[in-house]
Amino acid sequence: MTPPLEWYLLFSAALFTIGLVGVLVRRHVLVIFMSVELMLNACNVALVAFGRHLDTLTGQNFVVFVVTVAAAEAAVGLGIILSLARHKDTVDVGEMDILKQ
Amino acid sequence: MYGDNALGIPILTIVTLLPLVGALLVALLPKNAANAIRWTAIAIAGIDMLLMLVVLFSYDSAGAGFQLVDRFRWAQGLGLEYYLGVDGIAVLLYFLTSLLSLVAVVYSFSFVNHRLKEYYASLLVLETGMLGVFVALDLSLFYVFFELTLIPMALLIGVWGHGRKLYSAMKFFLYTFAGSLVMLAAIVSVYVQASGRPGGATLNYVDLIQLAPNWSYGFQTWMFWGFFFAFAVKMPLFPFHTWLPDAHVDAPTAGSIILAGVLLKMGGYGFLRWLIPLSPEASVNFAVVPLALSVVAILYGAYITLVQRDLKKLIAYSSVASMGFTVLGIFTFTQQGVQGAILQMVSHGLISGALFLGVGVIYERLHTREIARMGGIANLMGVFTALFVVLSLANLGLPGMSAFVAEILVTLAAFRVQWWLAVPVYAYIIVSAAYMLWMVARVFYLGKPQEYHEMPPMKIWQEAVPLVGLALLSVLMGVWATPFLETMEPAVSALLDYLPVAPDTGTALLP
Amino acid sequence: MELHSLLFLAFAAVALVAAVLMLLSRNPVHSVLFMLLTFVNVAAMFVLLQAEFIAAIQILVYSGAILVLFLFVVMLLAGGERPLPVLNQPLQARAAVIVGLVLVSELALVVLTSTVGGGQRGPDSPEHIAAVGGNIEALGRQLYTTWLLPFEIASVLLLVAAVGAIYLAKEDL
Amino acid sequence: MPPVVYPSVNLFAISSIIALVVTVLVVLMLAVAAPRVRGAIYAAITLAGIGTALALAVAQSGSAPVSTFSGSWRSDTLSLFLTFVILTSGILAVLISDSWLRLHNVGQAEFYTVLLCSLVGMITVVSATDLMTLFVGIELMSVPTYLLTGFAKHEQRSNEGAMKYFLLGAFSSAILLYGFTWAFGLSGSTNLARIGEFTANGGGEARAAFLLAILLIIAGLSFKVAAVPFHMWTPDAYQGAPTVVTAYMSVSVKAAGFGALVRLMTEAFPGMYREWGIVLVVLSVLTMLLGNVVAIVQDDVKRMLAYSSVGHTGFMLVGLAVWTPENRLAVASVLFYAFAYVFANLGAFGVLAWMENHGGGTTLDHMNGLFGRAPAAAGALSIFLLGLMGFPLTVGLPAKIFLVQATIEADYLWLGIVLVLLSALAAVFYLRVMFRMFMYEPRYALASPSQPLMVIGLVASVVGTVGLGVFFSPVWEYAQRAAGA
Amino acid sequence: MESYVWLIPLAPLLAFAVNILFGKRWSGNATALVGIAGVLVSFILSVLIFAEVLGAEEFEAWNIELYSWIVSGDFDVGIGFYVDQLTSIMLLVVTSVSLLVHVYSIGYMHGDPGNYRFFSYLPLFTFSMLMLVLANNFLELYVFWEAVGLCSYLLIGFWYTKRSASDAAMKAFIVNRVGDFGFGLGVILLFVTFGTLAYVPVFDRAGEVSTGTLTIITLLLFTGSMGKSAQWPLHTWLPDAMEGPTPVSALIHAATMVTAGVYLVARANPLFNEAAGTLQVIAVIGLVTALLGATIGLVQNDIKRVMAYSTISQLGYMFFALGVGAYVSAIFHLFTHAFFKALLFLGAGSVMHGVGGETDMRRMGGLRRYMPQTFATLVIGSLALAGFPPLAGFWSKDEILGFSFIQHHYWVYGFGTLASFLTAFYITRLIAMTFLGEPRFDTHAIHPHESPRTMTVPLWILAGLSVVAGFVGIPPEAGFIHHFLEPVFAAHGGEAVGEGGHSAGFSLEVFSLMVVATAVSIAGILLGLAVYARRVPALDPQVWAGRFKFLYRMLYNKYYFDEIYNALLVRPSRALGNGLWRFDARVVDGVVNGVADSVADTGGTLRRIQTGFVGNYALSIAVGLIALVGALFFL
Repeated sequence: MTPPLEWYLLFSAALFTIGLVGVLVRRHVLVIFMSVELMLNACNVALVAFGRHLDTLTGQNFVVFVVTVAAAEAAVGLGIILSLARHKDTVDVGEMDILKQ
Repeated sequence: MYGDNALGIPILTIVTLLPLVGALLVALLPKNAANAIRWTAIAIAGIDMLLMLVVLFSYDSAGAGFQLVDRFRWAQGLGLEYYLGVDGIAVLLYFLTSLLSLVAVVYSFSFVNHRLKEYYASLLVLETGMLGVFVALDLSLFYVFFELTLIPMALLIGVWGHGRKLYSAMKFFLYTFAGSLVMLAAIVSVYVQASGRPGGATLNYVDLIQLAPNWSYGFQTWMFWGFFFAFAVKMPLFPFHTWLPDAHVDAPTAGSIILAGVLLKMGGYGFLRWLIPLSPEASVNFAVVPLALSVVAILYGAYITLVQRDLKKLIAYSSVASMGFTVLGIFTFTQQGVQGAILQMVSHGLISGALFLGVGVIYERLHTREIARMGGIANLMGVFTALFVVLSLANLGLPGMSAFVAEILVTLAAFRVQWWLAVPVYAYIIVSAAYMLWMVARVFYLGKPQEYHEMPPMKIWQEAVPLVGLALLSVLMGVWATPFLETMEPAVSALLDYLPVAPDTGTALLP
Repeated sequence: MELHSLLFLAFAAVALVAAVLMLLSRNPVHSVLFMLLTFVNVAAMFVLLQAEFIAAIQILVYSGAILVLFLFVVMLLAGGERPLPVLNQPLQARAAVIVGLVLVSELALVVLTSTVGGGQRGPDSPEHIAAVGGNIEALGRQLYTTWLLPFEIASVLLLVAAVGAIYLAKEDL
Repeated sequence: MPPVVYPSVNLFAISSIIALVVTVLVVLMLAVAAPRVRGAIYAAITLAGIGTALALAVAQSGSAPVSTFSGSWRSDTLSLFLTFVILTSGILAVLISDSWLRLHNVGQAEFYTVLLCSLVGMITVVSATDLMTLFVGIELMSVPTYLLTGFAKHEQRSNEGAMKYFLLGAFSSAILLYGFTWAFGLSGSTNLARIGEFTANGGGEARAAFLLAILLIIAGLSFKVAAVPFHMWTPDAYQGAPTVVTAYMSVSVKAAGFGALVRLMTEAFPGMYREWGIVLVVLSVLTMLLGNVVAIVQDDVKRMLAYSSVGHTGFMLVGLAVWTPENRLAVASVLFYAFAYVFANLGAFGVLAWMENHGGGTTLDHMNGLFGRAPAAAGALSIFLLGLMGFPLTVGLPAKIFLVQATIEADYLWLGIVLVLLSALAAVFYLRVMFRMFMYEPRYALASPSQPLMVIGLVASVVGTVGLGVFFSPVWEYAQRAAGA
Repeated sequence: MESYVWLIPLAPLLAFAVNILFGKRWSGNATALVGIAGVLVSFILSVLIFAEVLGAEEFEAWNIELYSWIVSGDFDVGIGFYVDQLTSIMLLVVTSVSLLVHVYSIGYMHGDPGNYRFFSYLPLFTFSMLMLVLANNFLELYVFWEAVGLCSYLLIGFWYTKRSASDAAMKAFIVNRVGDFGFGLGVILLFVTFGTLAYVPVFDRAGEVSTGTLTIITLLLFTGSMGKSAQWPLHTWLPDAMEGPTPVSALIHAATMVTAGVYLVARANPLFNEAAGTLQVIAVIGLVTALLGATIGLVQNDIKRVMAYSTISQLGYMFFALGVGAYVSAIFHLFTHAFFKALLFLGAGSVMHGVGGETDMRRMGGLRRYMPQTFATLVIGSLALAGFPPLAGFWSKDEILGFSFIQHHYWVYGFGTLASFLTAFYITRLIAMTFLGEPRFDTHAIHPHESPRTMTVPLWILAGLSVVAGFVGIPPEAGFIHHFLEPVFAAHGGEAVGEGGHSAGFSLEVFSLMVVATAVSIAGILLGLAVYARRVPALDPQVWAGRFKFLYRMLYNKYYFDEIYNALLVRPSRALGNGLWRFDARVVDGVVNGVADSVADTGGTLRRIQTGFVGNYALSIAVGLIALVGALFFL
């Protein structure tokens, strides 16, 4: 049959971890956000794989909402980036440091 | 609603809450109506004092149990009550509170000119808090009143104080607040523990003392320590006393009067009213700790007092020693010890309150509290000197004044518990004589004030009358202590009967 | 069957490598492109899992909309032309790698040691889906019946995202 | 092809969010139809909307719990209690926001739209009994708060706060989602009760995996409620956001976040409470410690309150951490705390907003001598701070008492004592502000624009703080019922 | 009379109240007259009581309860009066001397601005002293024990602006407190032992208690006596107390208050009788003190200090009399001593009054010419002190020595006799240096004059009393006073007069002892006259001082007791206080502040985690995540 559920889950875990590390090591605001998308994608893979394994479409339904949420977040994120760009033309989160301590 | 209140009016509620109403009244007056504010405050405190006399006269000193009870449930379903009542332990302190508050309010009349409204409002709120502490018979209510005193006192120190007033105010607040929050945890434990009884949850004294003896020893242990810190800080018992000198030195005169006169007594009262009844077995077994600490406090306080150079600090540290007697007396669990302790509280309230007022008299004229910069006041203010010396003598435990009766009773009680406990304690009379007389000599007799300020005579109503009155009360208690002791006798007996101790030898269970 | 597994491995490998490259590439445009590669491979994986609709929206929404939006913003912002900021906190980088390694091993450990397939088997067997009319049909039915409420709420989410994003991005008001 | 079977739908159960969504539409249409509208018309509409929603929630409170939309939504006392909390914070937020919006010419329609949508999200969060609905609800709660944080779009700190909040929020959402994924995958269902059946015996052979799901969920939600070490966004976002927004989100997001935590932990994972309980104990101690300790060294009151809100999260976590199936007080104490916190914290930030509107600032220096300049404001702020401190006669005291009571019920007395001691520590920074107001000399004068709604809001908060401090027992009984449901 | 006893203390108390409240505004001698009136009432009543006690066939002691003072559990103490023979004698002594001192003070204090205070404190003292002797329980006794101490404090420090007076007052009070420390504990132990503090039941049951307990009780009580009666080692305050006005020294520090210790032991004789060990201690201490006082008195130059050491020494006599069980003799000596020592002090006051306040005998001399009356009375007093027959001192002192000898306390007798010799010598020295020889002061600046009548009349009265007071004790051990006091001491099985296997009255043994005593006294006087009046070169005091330099230094510096106490007690106490204070600030408060600071420091450190960099924030989340997930393996 198809590859076992565990394979998918391991793949999902790896993808999730890569995304997570991406958030930690990158300073470009968009790359960070893409890393988050990567994490969401990892979830999607797991959701679909679980659903497939358990013969339920609930996982796929969940993915639909995840994608919707991702779209909404993207819109909001870009809105915030643009409004920030008015003050500081940068995509470097390292330069966003007037708020600290 | 008003249980066995003989008067038919909620007199305790009125007396307790009147100052709070007064505070609101004062707050409503226009800011620049200085005299109106002052007179309103005096009127409120005075009326309260008069009503207090009604309380005193309608109190049956031979009667046992709580009198003049006001009681209703204020939190439906939770078992919390609004429950006021006085017994022999409380009534004298209750009276003392209103007396000293009146003294403080009257004293402030011409000496406080800055932010009057807030000042008098604070004083009056403080009075309500203190009064409430002594009559609240529900732990929840007690806690509310207990905490209510913190803010006005901190304000009094912080706004109208001197020196490092903010530090002192903060220290006072936090130190006592931390102690009472631990007590809060203990109160909640009581509540949880008591909620299992058939009648539903309760926090009122009368019900709790039915329950407490059956509590496990472990729980009583927790009760003991939970309450202990709050009251030990308030007392203040060594080694939790360091907020006291700071607070005193930096507080305005009226604040010091209240602080020394009443606030400290809330700790001793708390021991008697709550800590011991709620942990009868544990109190007896752990009594050795407060006993030891109090002996240390007495000598330690006395020796430190010996070398103080600041007049206020001197009296403040001497309070540490004096209050040590209270703790010592209480934890002997003998009739003499407990009665002596209560008497010591009242007596110390009168004496130290008056002494701090006396310091205020000096400070208003010399603008210093340093003993080295005083001197020769006897030449300028004879009557004041006489009064102050009398009070100093009272403070050092001269027979014929109130403190002596208290101290001899406590020492006797300590002796009965363990003779070697009494020996170092009694040595206090030597050291206390040394520091008080040293102070009297330096401040009043020898030398001249460094910068010769004008020394206007005492203001009659603000300074002289309170001093005379407090000194006379102290003398009265000193030469005829029986009525005072009889008033507290039923309550103290009831408390001791309640405890698992031998009537004569108290905590003699000690090794 | 063997083919399935082989394909899975291939897709997975490419996706992961692309993801890592996305992280490593200095140029944000390159990052976006590597991201695209990952997404496409994940989409292919969805097809393997017989989730055709999901594969489709993976391509359409993620690759078609979101990533294009990113590209647009990358181009729009002047900062995009500057050399990409480099993480100048070696400690942070090292910690990130360690965290990543620890996390992935923890997750792997859970996956490998725990029984993960023991859930309730649902009604949507392949036969059932086929009976309803295929993946999209079945999904749509559920989405508009069982998941009606979250679906409506998601619409509010999109609305507020749109309103808010417009407000923030708008030059002035 | 089988016919489509529609689920039974009880619209009354979701009537509160319907009212809010309708209000959103009215606001948006008004904005389109009459772009020049000024004054408090939007505030009035919004208040009417939230008021209607609140009335509808009250109307439901008498009836038995209703589960609807295929079990993805439940209207019971727990959800209704939190709905009250959330809507109350919404009303107060509108009241205190009005003058800021008008003074700074912020888009009112957009602001209220976003605010209302976030309320919808929060109510969804506390009512959802299904992971999918819950996830969407959490996003609908979060996305508007990102937006609100950045709503002062001409202020860099607002943008920056929003950016950080957004990035980290999305990051933690992904973690949360991963947890949901596992919870779903292991049980085959997204329904909380169904998951609960799977974990009733401790998860069986999938125990480790279930634990993974639980821990991921805790991590994700800890971010929302700002628990250490997931709290890092809080000070920055709270400080960067417009003060009125901080006021709003500091209380409502927390309430909703705890609602989600309570639902998930007690309905989906009740059988594993020993495991998540101990985790929450650790988190709560860390949170209480860090929040209260770092708050001490802040010089900006807003930031200080942000850290203090971290501390309060710690306190509330204590309540949940000591949950056992028998301990009815645990959840009730959290609920009560959330309600208590609304008045005190929102009020405190409200006074800061009031001061900003008057040309003041939020640093400690700005507090100097406030009592002399504006006694009412200073008095109100004092009451709020005392409430946060847990002083008698304010709502903070019973709130803390119930938490401690819960710890004692669960034989976790030491945790209660830690809580109590850290409350004493917290008094340090609250007191410092009060001391500044009462004991220092003022630095500058305040302008005095008229802020009628703000005043109403603050007065309402004062009344709530003090009133609930004395007559807390009905609320507490309701909270206990909610916890028992 | 029983129902009028309360008037005795009340009258001076009223005088005190009137004077302290209104005296300041009065001019002239009004306050003095009020004081005298008060004391006179007491005196008359005392005489009446004495007469009644004397006249009764079988006098039963009056035990009058006034009111209940402290009632706490079984601790029930009242204020009341106890009147028996001992009391009535003490009343007589106190009121008579007090009355005379009051009269004397009119002249002596004339013109002093603090006049009204003086005439307030003096009645207050009289009141306290009367209450002390009238007390019917130990706590009441203790109270007025301290009250007389207070009056002593006030009067020593009467000229409070003088540093030395102020210090002396403080010293008196504090040293007395040391004694009271023991006394108080003794009272407490008494109560714990007997369950009551009233005299009657305590004395009745004294025999039922173990000797050990009684020894401790009596030792503690005796500590109080040591303080009040200036016995070694608590004697240092009395010489300093001479800073007070001289009438005060006469009344308080010679005649009445300092004898309270003797009174205490005599009063509690049923207890002391059961504690032989204590009696020995008392005897030793008394003897040491007698010698100590007498030796130091030899070399002092201040006229009042000489008398002060003389008082210490004479008190020592009384104590060793008590120690050997001669209670009556002790009281007899107390009785006679009161008169002649008061006389000596008042005489000294008169001298000082005459020479403008000078007290240093080296700047006197030849005053005999200027103040003959003072000289005459002082000589009578001195002879009485020196034990010159047949003056009062002779009878009482001789009786003590004789009793010691007959009771085979030979060492007591020996040292007592030595002290007696020294006494005769130093008092002669005092007279010689003051009145004889040539004036050593500046006769141009100072014009000595005789004192006014108000002062000389009391002197003469006292001189008369000094002559006749001894006759109440004749014949030895069988005189009037012995029979009078017998019930007090015999009732409780003490070594009563006439018992103990020797005959009372003028036996041969007694008579020979008298001869020896007279010889010793005369020898002392003659030696004194030789050295200081005749100035026999071989006996030149300076030469002898040079020869026994060390001894002289020791005596001159009063055996360095003040210095030793300073080094061993006073300074260490202050050092301890300072140390504890530092400890309080650094450690006790330091912990409090340290906790606060460390919390703030921790906060300062932790806030730095908040870098503002999103990556760090995310890392925090990630670390939290892996920690949580890692935790699952341990759950």
